[in-house]
Amino acid sequence: MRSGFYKQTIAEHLALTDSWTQRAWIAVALAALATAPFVLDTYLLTLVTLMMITAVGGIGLNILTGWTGLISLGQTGFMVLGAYGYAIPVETWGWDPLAGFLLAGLVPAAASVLVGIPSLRLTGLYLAITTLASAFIVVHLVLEFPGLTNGASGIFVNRPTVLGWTVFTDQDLFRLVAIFLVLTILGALNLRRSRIGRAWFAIRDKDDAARVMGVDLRTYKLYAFVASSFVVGLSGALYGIFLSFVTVDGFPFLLSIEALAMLIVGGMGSIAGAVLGAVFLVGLPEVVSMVFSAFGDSARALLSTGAHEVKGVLYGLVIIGFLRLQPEGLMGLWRDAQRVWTLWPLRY
Amino acid sequence: MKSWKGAALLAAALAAPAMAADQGVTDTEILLGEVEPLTGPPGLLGIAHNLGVRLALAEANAAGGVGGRTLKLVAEDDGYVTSRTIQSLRKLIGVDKVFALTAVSGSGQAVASIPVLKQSGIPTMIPIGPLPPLYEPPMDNVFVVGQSYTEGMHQLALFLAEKHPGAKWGVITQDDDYGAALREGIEQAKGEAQIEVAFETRYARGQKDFSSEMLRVKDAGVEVLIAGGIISENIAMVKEAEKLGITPAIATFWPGRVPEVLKAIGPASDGIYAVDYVAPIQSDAGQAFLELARKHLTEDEVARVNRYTMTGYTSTRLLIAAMQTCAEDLTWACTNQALADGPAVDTGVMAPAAFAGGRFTNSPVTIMQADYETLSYAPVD
Amino acid sequence: MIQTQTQAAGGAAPPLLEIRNARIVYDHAVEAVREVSLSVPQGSVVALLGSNGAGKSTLLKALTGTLALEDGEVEKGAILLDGEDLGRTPTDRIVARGVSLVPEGRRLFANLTVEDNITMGGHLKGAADLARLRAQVYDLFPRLAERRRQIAGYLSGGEQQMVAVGRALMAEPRLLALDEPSLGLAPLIVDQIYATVARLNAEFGMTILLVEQNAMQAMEIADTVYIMENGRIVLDGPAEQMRGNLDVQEYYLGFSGGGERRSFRDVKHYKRRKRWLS
Amino acid sequence: MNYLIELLVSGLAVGAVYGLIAMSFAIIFKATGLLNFAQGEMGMITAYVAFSIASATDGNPWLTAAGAIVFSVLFALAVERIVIRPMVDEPILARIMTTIGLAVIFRSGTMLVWDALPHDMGLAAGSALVDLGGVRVRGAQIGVVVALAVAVAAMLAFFRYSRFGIAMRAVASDDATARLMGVKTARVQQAAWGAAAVMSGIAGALFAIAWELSPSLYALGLKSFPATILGGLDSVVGSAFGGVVIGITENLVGGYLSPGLKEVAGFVIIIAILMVRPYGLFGEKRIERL
Repeated sequence: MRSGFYKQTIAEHLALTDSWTQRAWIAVALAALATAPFVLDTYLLTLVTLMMITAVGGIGLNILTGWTGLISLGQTGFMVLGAYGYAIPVETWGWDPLAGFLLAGLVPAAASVLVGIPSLRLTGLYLAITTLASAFIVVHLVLEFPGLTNGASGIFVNRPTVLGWTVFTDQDLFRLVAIFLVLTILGALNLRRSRIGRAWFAIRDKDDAARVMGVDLRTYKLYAFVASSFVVGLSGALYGIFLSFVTVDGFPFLLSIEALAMLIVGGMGSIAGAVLGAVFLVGLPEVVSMVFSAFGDSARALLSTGAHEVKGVLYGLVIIGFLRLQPEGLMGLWRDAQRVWTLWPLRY
Repeated sequence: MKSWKGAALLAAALAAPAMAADQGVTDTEILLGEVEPLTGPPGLLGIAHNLGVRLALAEANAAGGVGGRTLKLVAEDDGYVTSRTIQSLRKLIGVDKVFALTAVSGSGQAVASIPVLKQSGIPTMIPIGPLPPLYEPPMDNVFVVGQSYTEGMHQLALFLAEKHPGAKWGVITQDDDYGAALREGIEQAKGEAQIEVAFETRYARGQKDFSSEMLRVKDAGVEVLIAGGIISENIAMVKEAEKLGITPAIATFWPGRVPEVLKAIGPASDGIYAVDYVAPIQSDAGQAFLELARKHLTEDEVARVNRYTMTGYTSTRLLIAAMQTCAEDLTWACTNQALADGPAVDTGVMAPAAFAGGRFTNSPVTIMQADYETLSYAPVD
Repeated sequence: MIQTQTQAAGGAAPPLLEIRNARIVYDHAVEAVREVSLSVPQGSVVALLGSNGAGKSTLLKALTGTLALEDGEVEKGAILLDGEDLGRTPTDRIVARGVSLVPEGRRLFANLTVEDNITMGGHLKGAADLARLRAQVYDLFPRLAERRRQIAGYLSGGEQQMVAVGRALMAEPRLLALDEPSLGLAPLIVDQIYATVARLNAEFGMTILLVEQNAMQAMEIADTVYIMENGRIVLDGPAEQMRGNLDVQEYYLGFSGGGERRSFRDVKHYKRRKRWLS
Repeated sequence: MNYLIELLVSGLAVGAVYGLIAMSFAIIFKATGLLNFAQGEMGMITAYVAFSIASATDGNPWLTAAGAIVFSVLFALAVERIVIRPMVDEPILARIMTTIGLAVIFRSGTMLVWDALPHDMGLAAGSALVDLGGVRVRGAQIGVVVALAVAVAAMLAFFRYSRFGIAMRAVASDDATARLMGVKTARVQQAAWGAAAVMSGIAGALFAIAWELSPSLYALGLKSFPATILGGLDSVVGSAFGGVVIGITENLVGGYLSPGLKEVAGFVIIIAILMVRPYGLFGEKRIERL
């Protein structure tokens, strides 16, 4: 009887998917993405769009935190760079949106080299600290150069025309974001099974051992940081398009924390976990609102006397609850469920 | 402003299918919606505003509602986060299917919402953060109640220039669109009066310590200080001035014109100037307003009434008046038209407000001065 | 010095430390020690020998109550101090009851001074005792007195081992357990350390539990020797007798005269003892 | 000249606030290896409790101080016991995220219990103006500088002479071995949380008196963080120094250079410091020789 789900050959490791069931799930997910624009109302469509944008950012952070074991608190900063990296060339200079998307990745990637070179030689929390600092400095720089960034007034962003396809309706935007999400997932999966990806895992699990195996820690950490920032930058650009307006106010520092919370809730180190985490955290305020309005007028009356803060408390409790009770996150829950399903009524 | 073209196009393309004009209206009810920061420090503004809207609705419902239908409100909290504003808007329009919007959060949030508002065509009141992009060029369905920060600052600056001729000015503003609007107002005033700015600076939003700024104010010998903060920042600046022993004429702006600020500053708040387009609570009109509030709100809620309650109340009264005009044909088109053309509504707490064919009430402002004794503001003569 | 309470005469007294049929597992799954029994009588020197990974350190962790930190657990059997099961007694209580460990690799507080390191050893002692005990440790290791203000991390290996032993003595242990005290030290230093240990036993009657890979040295001062392999005790007996044992000679003491070290299992005269009889 | 002195004095006062909170970060980090991202929030809550006590006692400064300190310790011990300690075996990221979760709860909770309005603390002695040879300061500003000095002296003495202080350093260096010496690491961690709560609570309350009390007070935690890095994450006394340096730098930058740069000055400093001295000015470089 099999006791767990192990990969036994290199070929299995290199394969993009594990099994037919997994392929079936992917097919279902793709089908769902394709039909969603026809089925969902604008509100749900927007909600799912936002979840997908957040998931792109989450996958980006997952490359750094989940795979390489480095903590970043600079998500906000790189998203801002990505958003402006897109908005300035496309809206101010009139460049093609494709070039904008490329810059939205390249600008944060370049910035991550600047931040990464001095800070990646240090272990532990130091990257968290320098990225935290860089997030604040980026916001400051945006405000300091109004000639380029329009300062605090921000830049309006139109929905783009990509390769002749004009993204116009909410349905179009949904499709655009879905394409980016699928591309990001594919890209990330491919990175994971490459030499670089294996080196990242080695660094995360035992950096001394990785060093002995010939992995140059600083270089590979830098690769992870650059790759992560590129993807996070893309999510920033998508977020800017979603908001139709790019300002530093649109990217509060809280996003950095939410991004980490997302990985934890979803399950560290797994792409599906990052996606699930995004779905969960973006959906949470909506669900709480629904619960509140289910209580009808009495709850609505409470709104004016500050009970809205209950939501904030709830949000914190969910994060702590997951950390305490389900450290593997939603993916862990899913795997447990799977195991029970396969093995029941046996325990092992 | 080239980006506007696209947005306009978008609106044109989508206006047609969005004409399910009487959504939110049943035989017995009319559902209204708003997005507000109800949590976090900005909740000070959002909650007070929400009370004003509910006051107007309660008053209208007590008088029989609109065409016999009861008015109900769905308030969404965005916590002052722009993405959630947009999210909430789509929910209100798409899921709750409200008939009209009574507010779209703060100024930055409202500006970012323009494409969504234009796309849907829903009648929308903007009683908070009246920035010019919201009414220039005017949109069919977006109605801005109040006065722009720029014009308010312009009037305040002209007043101070006349009152303190030849004085040295200091200007401290926030590094965002609000601060930019204030700076523009001063620029405008400079063209009409003699203003000499001896010290000017911007601070980062959320800054708490203003000691170096105020030292520079002192060093520059500033006699007229524009404290362009919102709430905490103004408190910090005035207390710092008190500490340094300088007594310039200090002018603040309406977002922070709440009695709590005076209380938090202490006696040094006596005599600071403020500008606003709604009446102080202690005025006769203000007291009458409180009386009305006591009738429809709980005691707890009355304690949270401030100037935002008045603006929220006035703008909702305008909306209700328009809806009453259209009671027989409660559609967006009719309501938008009625709002634009309707007669002025006089709530007592603001100058009679009307859009007169436009999309902006352009309400006149009053200069007032704080009295610490009574924790109140009174118009200057 | 370092006062050792003597048991009341009569012989019926239980050994100071007794391990009975202990089975220790990590993570509820990995068995590190199985069915080990061992006895350390009052005033004796007991050596526990075995190669890397035999389970010796695990046993010491169980003795000092630090097993739980690594998700380990004494699943079966008991560890008895003065005939009393230690069970889940927290480490500080065990220290208070007279067990001190000199951990493997010394584990000094590298950023603290020598004196602070030594003071830490007497953490559970009163202020008056502390001064007296420190004086006694410096008496035993005059070198440390000279270096008391130095940062421990910068001492030589031998000096660090002295600090580690001195630190353990500060708790006035009845049972001093040393985990690989000779590891990575020059032979001359090892001799000194062993001389000190022998002296502690001879002069002060301190009971010693010596865990070593370096069998030769340990057997010289030990009264009783246990040999552990793969989590089991495979051989035990009085030291003189063990020194004469051909297997031990061949395997540990290097008398076999050729080839690489072999596992004890492969040794010709290997005898499996039925430990449950003891 | 007077301008410079005044800049330095106000820089010192605000720097002392940063310093006290930075010391709180450092002492918890030292004893438990954990960065408590809810430290600023805990200081804010203590300030609010002090406000409530002051309102109830007509601004009696002694009762307020005593009550706030007792509260801060009990609160910290409860948080440590209920939320932090059960996570002791989890990876460091999970533990840090727990404190972030706590911070979110505390922020909302503060507004739930009190309100979103700014308040005056109502302690006359604290907001009274004192003339120090031409430079006017508020009582609470003197108070916070004195508090920092006392805290530094107490910490120096504690770590050098107190056996418990030495034990705390030992736990920081190698907690498993410290346990072998009979140290109860749980108690050391409690002590660290308690001390941190008192220091950040004093900072929060005095800041609230001299400046203002509002639910955005928690941001002081974020502002103090660079100070901890500057001084060295594990250096409690160094963090105090870091706080003063950052407070004064901010004021000098604001006073002579661009005021806009003032708010990020601290973060620019930490990036610079990390490049040159990754362990901070006073942090203990790990000794890796055996």
